[in-house]
Amino acid sequence: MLDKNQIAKRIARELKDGYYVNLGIGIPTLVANYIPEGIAVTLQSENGLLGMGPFPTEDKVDPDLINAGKQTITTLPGSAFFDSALSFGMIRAGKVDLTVLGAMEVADNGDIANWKIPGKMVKGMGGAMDLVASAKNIIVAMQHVNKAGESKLLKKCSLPITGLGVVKKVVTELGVFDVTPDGFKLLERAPGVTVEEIIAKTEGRLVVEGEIPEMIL
Amino acid sequence: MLDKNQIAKRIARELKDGYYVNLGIGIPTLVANYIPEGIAVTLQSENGLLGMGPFPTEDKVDPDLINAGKQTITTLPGSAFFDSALSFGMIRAGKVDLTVLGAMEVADNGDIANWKIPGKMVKGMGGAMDLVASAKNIIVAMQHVNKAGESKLLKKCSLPITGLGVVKKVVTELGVFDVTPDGFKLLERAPGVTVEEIIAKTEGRLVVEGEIPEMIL
Amino acid sequence: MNKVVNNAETAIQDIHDGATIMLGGFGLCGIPENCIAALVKKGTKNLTCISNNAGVDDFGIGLMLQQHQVKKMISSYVGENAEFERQLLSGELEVELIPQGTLATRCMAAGYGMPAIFTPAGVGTEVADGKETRVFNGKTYLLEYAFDADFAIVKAWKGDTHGNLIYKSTARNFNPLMAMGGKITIAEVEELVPAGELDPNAIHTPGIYVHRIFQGSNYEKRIEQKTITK
Amino acid sequence: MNKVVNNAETAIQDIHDGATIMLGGFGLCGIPENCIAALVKKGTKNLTCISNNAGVDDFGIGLMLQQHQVKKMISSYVGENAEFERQLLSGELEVELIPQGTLATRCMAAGYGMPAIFTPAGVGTEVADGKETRVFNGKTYLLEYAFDADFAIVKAWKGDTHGNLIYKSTARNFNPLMAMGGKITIAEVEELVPAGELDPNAIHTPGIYVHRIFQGSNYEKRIEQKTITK
Repeated sequence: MLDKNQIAKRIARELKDGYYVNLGIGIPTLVANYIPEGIAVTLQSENGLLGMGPFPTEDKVDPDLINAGKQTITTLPGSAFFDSALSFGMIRAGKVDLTVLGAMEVADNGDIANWKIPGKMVKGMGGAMDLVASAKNIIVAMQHVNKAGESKLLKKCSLPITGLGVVKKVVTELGVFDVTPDGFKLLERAPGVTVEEIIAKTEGRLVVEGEIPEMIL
Repeated sequence: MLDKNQIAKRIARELKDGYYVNLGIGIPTLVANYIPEGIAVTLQSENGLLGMGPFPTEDKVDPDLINAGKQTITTLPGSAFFDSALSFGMIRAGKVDLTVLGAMEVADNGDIANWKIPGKMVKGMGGAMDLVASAKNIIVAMQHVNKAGESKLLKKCSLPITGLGVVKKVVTELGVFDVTPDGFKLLERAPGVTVEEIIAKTEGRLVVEGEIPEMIL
Repeated sequence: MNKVVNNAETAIQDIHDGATIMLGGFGLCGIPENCIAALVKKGTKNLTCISNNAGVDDFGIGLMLQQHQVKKMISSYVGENAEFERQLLSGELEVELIPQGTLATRCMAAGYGMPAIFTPAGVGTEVADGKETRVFNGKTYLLEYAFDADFAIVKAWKGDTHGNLIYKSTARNFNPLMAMGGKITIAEVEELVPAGELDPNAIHTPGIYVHRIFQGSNYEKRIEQKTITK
Repeated sequence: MNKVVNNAETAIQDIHDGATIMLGGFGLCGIPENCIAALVKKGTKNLTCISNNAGVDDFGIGLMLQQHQVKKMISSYVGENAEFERQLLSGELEVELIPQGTLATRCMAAGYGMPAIFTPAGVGTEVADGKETRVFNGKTYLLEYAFDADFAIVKAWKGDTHGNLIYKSTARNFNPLMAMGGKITIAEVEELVPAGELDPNAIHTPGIYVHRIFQGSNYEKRIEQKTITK
């Protein structure tokens, strides 16, 4: 089983040199800590920055420089600022190569639910609906099951939808899955996790073909 | 009868303090020379400049600084550059207070034709169609009759249309006309011009009510 | 032409009860602090506020919520605000949630004189309920309308007496879009300079979009999540 | 990530016969002189060129017309070019004339991922022939589609190795819109600097839109109408 950092580390292996990447709040943010050697990736923050750097040191904190999670950050050489319309414009135009998001539920057809739980206070979708509807490559980072032990990889989302048929890949503490026309295709098992456990914890259609390799982190 | 400069001077009296103004090529350009004392007007050039200044002195000529007529120009304190989409965006959004254009024909319902003569080489509409469709206040500066002596203030344009029902006012060498639901309403005669001459030279519906004052330049 | 006003009170004096206003900022970053304070002082009521967020309990639009000045919020994300939640649950406050990119683009559309835009955001979700959809090149889009706001209130870093504005870093966010989108646009700036002092190449909002401008004071610039590298 | 190429020849080497390319510039102001020269040298044929103007006989896109490389021009104004006129009248060259603001906005729409936009320009004229119209708030608009260009070739003043661009004065014009609008965007700049040397607040085109960049040379910057104050 992977911890959150290992999920992030596994996702980081999907990065390619020159990628522009948008990382959501939560586990996705951790991906930035595991960018492989020799690969240059530019992080986009949808509030208006390309080239997001690490958190500032105490003396460099600037209230005018935050990320989409409202955290204080820094720029890097080659950064550029822009307004929110251009930010979502570049996302909509497919210029962002990869988007990593958290989710409450993913369906085996790529539907995603990650913004609203009926009965709970609704805070809003922020940029999630724009991102999922527009990004050309979306990887979801999430826990395989919820606190009640129920699968979050479903035949059909039970929560209000954020976007339809948009997720390309899912990485959980149990494994890596491509979203295919036949459902979730198991690509890799997390170290120590059996195919049987994954089958047991996946409610949506699951494709298991041949030997499933254990993930190398 | 007015000469070109007098037509421009008369139109300049329509300017109000704080106006943003787009001046077309030809007589409209001359309006800039007659901005009344005490009135500050900002000229917009649709290739991407607010605050167009006069032609440069020889040593200040800059090939990167031209107006929509491709003439070398200068900036003024408070000028701003922008791209062509924002330029037409501000025009479309009604932020430009007054547009002055030349025309080949104007109809008594405000239709304008100023971009194409069948049988002649067509150079294109440039920004004319955007300007006439978007501007909230359009004054046409033109000769009252063509070289053959035929009226250019018509019941219906004979040339291909640039925009429908958009002209608010026309200033010619003979007079000043508002475009009203009843046709061209004569507001002022040029010095020495009689109402009879204007009637004779206007093919479109003409409204002449009461005493028509002679223009004060 | 005189766009310069003395202070926030003068700038907002004709914002009337029931007005629809755009307010720039993302979270508490780049918000028009001075104008918000003046609106709280003036006590204008029944406002419809278009703003990406609704502030926090004791800062930003949260201050207006405390005074029950807001009838409706049009936002993309409204967390971090207990009073907001209370008013929403009690039915006192109406909220329309809009995807962030849609919110930004509907402001921009107003500034570009475009009556509506197409976006894929929200297709297949409850955001699409009752909205027109259209397929282009095999992809479905929603038709979303330009906002129609009586006023826009924005915060810039530098401005000049012609109303030209420059924003700083990510405090830009929604500000230039709202500056374009309002029928009357009010800009508060940290530094107001005479026309001619800003580089005409570096202007973010051309002055034609700005009707009133003043130099603000006492900016608190509160940070929501101070994250540091040790 | 390496966007920097040595010269125009390398930058344009995969522009193929029959390609659709956007070319920045207004008149001869801000045109990609180096890339045009390289295209002439390469002899690429049957090009569809989206450009506000078509150059003059011996400069700008006029040089490509001389070599019969252009199948179709999509422009708003094409005067000042005798060879252009000859090819048009002989039927060798196809021309689509588009209102200038529509041209600009269709480039921008591509860069913003908006499949189509609404504009009032051309309503009631021959430009509207065969186009869908729609009334919003009592005003009629045309539906105009985003351009779909294989390449965009733009000229900027300064650029950095990440592809960020800054334009100078009115040489900005269509360049940032086309930089956004091309599937592959090639930027030639007067001065190429290392990442970090440009002010991130002052970038006009964020590097994400730019795929290749090089420092051009020998800019002629021809003036079409030199007008001076004595």
